[in-house]
Amino acid sequence: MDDSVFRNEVQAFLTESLTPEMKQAGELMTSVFADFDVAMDWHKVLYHKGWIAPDWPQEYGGTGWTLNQRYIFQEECKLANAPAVFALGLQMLGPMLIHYGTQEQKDFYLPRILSGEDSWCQGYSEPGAGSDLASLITAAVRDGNDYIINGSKIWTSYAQHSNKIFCLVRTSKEGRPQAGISFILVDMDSTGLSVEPIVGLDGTVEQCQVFFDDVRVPAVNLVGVENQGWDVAKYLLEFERGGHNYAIDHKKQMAKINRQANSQYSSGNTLWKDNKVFAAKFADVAVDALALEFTELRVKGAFEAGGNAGALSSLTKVMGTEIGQRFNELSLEMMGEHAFVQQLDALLPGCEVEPIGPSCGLTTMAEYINNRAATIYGGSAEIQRDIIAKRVLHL
Amino acid sequence: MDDSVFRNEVQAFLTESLTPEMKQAGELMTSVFADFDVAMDWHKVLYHKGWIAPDWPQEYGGTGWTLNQRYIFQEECKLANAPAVFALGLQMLGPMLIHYGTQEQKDFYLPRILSGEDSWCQGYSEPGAGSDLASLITAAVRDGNDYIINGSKIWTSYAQHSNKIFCLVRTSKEGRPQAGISFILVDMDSTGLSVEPIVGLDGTVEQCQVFFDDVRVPAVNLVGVENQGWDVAKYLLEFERGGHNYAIDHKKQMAKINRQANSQYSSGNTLWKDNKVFAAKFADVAVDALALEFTELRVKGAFEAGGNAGALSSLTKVMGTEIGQRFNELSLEMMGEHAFVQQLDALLPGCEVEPIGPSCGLTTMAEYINNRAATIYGGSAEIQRDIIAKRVLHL
Amino acid sequence: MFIEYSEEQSMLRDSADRYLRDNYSFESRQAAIKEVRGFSADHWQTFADLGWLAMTFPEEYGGFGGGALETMILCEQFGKYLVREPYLESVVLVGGLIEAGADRALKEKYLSGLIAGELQGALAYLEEGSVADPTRVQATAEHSNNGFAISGKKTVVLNGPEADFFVVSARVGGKKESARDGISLFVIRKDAPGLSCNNYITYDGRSACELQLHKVAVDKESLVGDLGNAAAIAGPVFSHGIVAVCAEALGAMDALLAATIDYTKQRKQFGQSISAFQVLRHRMVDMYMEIELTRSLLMATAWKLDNAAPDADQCVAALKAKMGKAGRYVSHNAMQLHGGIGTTDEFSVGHYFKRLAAIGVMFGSRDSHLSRYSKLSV
Amino acid sequence: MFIEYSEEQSMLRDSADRYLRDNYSFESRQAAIKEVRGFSADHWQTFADLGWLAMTFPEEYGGFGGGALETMILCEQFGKYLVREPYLESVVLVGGLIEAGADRALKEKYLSGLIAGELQGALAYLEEGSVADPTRVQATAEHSNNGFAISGKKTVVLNGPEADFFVVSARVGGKKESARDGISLFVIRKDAPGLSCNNYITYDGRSACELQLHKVAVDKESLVGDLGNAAAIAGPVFSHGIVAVCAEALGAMDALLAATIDYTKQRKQFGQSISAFQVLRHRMVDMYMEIELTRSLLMATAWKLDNAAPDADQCVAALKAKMGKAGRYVSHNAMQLHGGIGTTDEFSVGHYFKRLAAIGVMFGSRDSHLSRYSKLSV
Repeated sequence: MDDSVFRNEVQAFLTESLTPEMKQAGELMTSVFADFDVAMDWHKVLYHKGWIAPDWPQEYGGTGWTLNQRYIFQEECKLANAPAVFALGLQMLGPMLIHYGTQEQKDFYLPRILSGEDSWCQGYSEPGAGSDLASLITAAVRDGNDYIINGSKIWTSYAQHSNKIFCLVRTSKEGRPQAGISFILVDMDSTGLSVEPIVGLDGTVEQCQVFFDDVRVPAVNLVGVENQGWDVAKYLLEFERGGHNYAIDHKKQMAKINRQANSQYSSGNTLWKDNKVFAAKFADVAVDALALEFTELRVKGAFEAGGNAGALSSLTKVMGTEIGQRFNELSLEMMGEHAFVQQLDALLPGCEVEPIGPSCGLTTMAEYINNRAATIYGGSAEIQRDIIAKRVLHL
Repeated sequence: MDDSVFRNEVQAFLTESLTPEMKQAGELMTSVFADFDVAMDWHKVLYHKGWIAPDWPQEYGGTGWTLNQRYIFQEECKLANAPAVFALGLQMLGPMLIHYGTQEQKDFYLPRILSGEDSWCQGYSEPGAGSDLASLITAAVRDGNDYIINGSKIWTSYAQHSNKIFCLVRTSKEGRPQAGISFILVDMDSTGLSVEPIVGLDGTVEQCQVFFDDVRVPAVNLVGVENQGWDVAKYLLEFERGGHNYAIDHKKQMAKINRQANSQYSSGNTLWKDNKVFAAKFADVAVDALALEFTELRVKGAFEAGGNAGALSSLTKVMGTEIGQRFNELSLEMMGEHAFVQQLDALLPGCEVEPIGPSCGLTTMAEYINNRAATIYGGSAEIQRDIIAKRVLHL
Repeated sequence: MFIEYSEEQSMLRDSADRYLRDNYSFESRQAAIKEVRGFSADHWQTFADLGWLAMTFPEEYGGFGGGALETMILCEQFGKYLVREPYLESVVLVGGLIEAGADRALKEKYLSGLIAGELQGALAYLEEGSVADPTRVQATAEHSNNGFAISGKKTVVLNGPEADFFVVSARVGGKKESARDGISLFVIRKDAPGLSCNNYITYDGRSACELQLHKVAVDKESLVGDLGNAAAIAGPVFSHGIVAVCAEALGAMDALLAATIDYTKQRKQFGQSISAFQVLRHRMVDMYMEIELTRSLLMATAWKLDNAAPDADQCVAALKAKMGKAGRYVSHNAMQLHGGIGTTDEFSVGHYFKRLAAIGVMFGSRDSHLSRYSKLSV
Repeated sequence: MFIEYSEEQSMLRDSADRYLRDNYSFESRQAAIKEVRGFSADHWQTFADLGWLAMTFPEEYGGFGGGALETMILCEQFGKYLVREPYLESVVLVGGLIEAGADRALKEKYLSGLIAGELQGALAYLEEGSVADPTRVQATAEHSNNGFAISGKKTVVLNGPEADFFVVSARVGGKKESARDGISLFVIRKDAPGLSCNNYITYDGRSACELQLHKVAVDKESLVGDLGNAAAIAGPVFSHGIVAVCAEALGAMDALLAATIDYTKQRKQFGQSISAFQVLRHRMVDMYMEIELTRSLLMATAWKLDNAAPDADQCVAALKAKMGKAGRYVSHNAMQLHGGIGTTDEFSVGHYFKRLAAIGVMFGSRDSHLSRYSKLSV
């Protein structure tokens, strides 16, 4: 199918299927996460359409689209303000189970991920193990047909909304730190498991700490081989890095900035769009965003040609997040004091609260604050540069 | 004396004493060095006036001026386009001899530095020992009443114009690398000493490599204690860092940029001075330069109050050089292709050669190129940051 | 020129530091934010008792006759301890305007109350669509019998919910909505008929409101400054305000750098303190350098304002521009080097971050001050 | 879309790489610069023999019908080996203009000579006071019997000293010296009466001249493009020129990064390779990222030009802006990481540095292209 025909088809579907509330939820996103409940409604719409897992192999429920089509789909969803689907199950656990899971695990979990029956969160980081994951200490000790888990996981996104968690746990203290780690699946309603919300700087809760106090998990929940969870985790991390199209995020950011620049005034009663200094700064970032967009296409091209685009994936993570942050800064400069208003109830989709101040600035400060984490999570900007130095430049 | 009265006095002296050729030599400087011969003429004028060594104690030939007066003197000289006096003897060796030298050394060398009879160059760096001076290997071996020196020194500025060189040499291989280094004075016309010019990227020679092949030097030329030359060198390096007023250089750069911005056009037939984007970039650097100027005043204030301003000295070196480089970049952007002209003979004071292209751009490219070295010599920007991390932030 | 503090100034700094260290812990601040909107009346009363609120007012009205240097000294400590009490809004801005422009009766009426900590003021000058441009005024003051009737809408009135009275800008002449001339300032009591507030909190833990004015009647004596010439008094007061927020930013940046040094020394990764990583060390050095450059500019600017130096305005513009860059660099990197913990509400780093984000755009963005610096430099 | 080279394109790249690696060492280049101004006739003849000079011309004039992608492939290699031969000046710009605008007779007269390596051309369009603005033209072309008389002064005519003929811009109408309309281009032989050159060398090892024209007579057939409408043909040719210099810059940046990696691995300080210092490692990573972003933009832009994509012009502006930033970052840091040795004439690093400095301002500064990008994006 011609790409433009496909794009039309996607647009038609979006026009028809996205409710005002869903679009509002997309518009009001202040981080990579949308309102959980509305996003889940959207998840179900996509599920029924058969479009929930474009990145999966078709035999497991994927769409069979080309890379280009998947990109178009993502782009159109984002620009139509579809709320982001909470995607750890779809984007991380699913591909991993397809690669490492037993037939039973695939048969049981994959359909539940597709339908939205299970929402998965991720238990990797620990208070003492952030970028240095290999030093994790949360331990799973074998006891008959179970493991007993003790310890805690932190920075677990939307744990409060999830019914399952996939975890890295220590099953052995021998050998290199990486050698004794296993990958395991846990029910959130297990006895001894508790969730403590972490309030973010914008006043909302997206992250949690998860505590394990003698949590008993059946041994069949292990994925892959015991003590070889590190390979599973690495597979997932690479998937996480390569999978995101930052250029699409940037387009949404630029569209928003253009709306602001067409309604707000800088000093001297000049619309921001006519402020030459601002225009130069905006163009500077926009040019980097354009260069990154073409780089993402190169990555995709290399991937499609069967090559490994690993190196460029670290690059797109670093540049993608840093460019996004620069857009946030421009937006804050433009909204000025109007971005000070903290009105959390006006950020909930479906709310009846009248926003105070210009509506185009409602999310500005929260986005600016929340997006600082983009260069921290998923391998900090410093770690990514270390990786590039070592693996690409062989330094 | 009131500072403004003093300033008037300095200005009157400069108006009266600077010949057109001297001012031309100042105007045509493309690095920290001026044409040697013309600068030496100016040296002699200052010597006869008694103003050649404002930083020295009065008893040794200094002027007795306050720190503020010395600053005013430097500023007025620079803004009047006086050529820079070749100052390694005055600024580095002199203070060091006053501190560490024997009475005989002081009596003999200091007057000759003041009069300009001796021109001193500096033998510190070696091909294998740049920022890591302690690893130098040029050796001085005692032989009766002499030392015999073998090895080579590099980045020796104006060695081709100097009749003396002060060197760090290895006199012992025992203990820590720093422990076996001595400080010694050498005649440039010694047998076995040879000078090889290093052509710079602008096509001129400012640096040399100096070779020592069994060079015999009287043992009385040692300064300080044998094997304790490291302390002498450190004293000098700190003097070098603290002694420079970058804010004055920046003022000269800004004046030049303003002249360019008032005569050259950016696209759309706009004078550069009316180009808002350029103005914003220029102001950005100018603000940093202003902040640095006040920081240099703080350093001076702390120094006058008897405190140690060591930390801020590394800061002023890093920021002073980096700000200077940013001005060079702006200047190059403004002159564009007109800066391509390489016309070395037009850069010689007193030449009769008509410059090609706008005269305000004659030095632009050479300044841009040459000033890149400012963050390399005298302790690179990276080394300075290491120093600040360690000594100031205690990291 | 401006290097040494006088003995009184050193005492002021030390006493502020001591009081806040003992009584204004981060934990107590956060608890207070949850309890009461805007600020703590107890702290404010103590500030008054310690004489801080009187510091910059003339002696004839009960003040101590200090200037920008005293403001700088106090606000630097406020920044260091994340003080959220409205010293800027009530004392520097509203107090400053009344002192500069009100007639004697109005001064006597309000200044003593401000100094005693009994009255709170708020400045209402920002309007919709504009960023920190005090000349973009659409609110109007129409002459009516024996005074004026004021109508319009003001956004982002900091400290508005706690204020007993407002100083409001309105246009008495000049058709253009962004003309510099024709703007006046008026004192309006919170309970004036026709005035209504839409209160909210701000991301940096303070309070503000939108102010609606519908034919609010004020008498002639409520005029602050000459009719139609608010700029004459607002300019110097805003300069003073910029010194205040930049000093606050400096204190915040000092606190962030200290916290970052501590944290990176303690935090272990890959078997060593992360402060051992050269990239992080140099990042902290760059933070340090940005802070010191800002400090120099701040000290010089405060001194120049107090001594009416000819280049004082230029320095004010330079200072705000420099602070914008430094504040962003320092706060971003403090958060980056803290990693996840810095993004949480329970840790102080993010709250300094948010305050620096706010200060960065207050009184105009970095670019607008660079542009002003250019114009003043010609 | 633009990822894969065709077989022919891969061959072109490989053959250029191989020839230059074997015959264009840095040492031989430096020796040649000392011997002969401008460029080496032997190399140029070989370029012609290898078909490089014919690559982008139409087949009917003896070319191979290639486009921006072929220019990109060649120029990237030229940049990598610091080739100073005037491919840009003579082939891309002058050849491109003649092909785009000259009548058939003129094309036949000049294109075959350019392709054969027998003729050299130079574009004379820059004038005093202006930076890379081709519309700032004060030179005039007055109608005279059967043709034009051209007068004026052109600065920075690259390759001018070696040129057999010039393409000169002059104003035939429009009073304003910076109007876009009213500019024409003319072919003028070097030996035309009234033309004089003031030759000089440039910092990046090439030659250039100032051109004085005093009532230089040209016939009507010397006109390139429509009268008064040089912009119509110059625009696309300059876009092609920007691809050429940016490809050259990319090759130079690749070479600088490779040299820097090598050097920092070999150079020991404080008992270890300086490549072990994390700050230097990350600096090289940032160089790498700037290079890769530029590469993506370059490939996309060349592809879009060849395919007449609607956003091609926008990409050209983005490319030149990005290259300006990347070139500066990479060259500055290559020199910084090499330390003293990088600042000397005998080492290649500084020569790449100088070439990147030149390319950075050619065809307009980074800011002018950002501004163009903004306008085209609306």
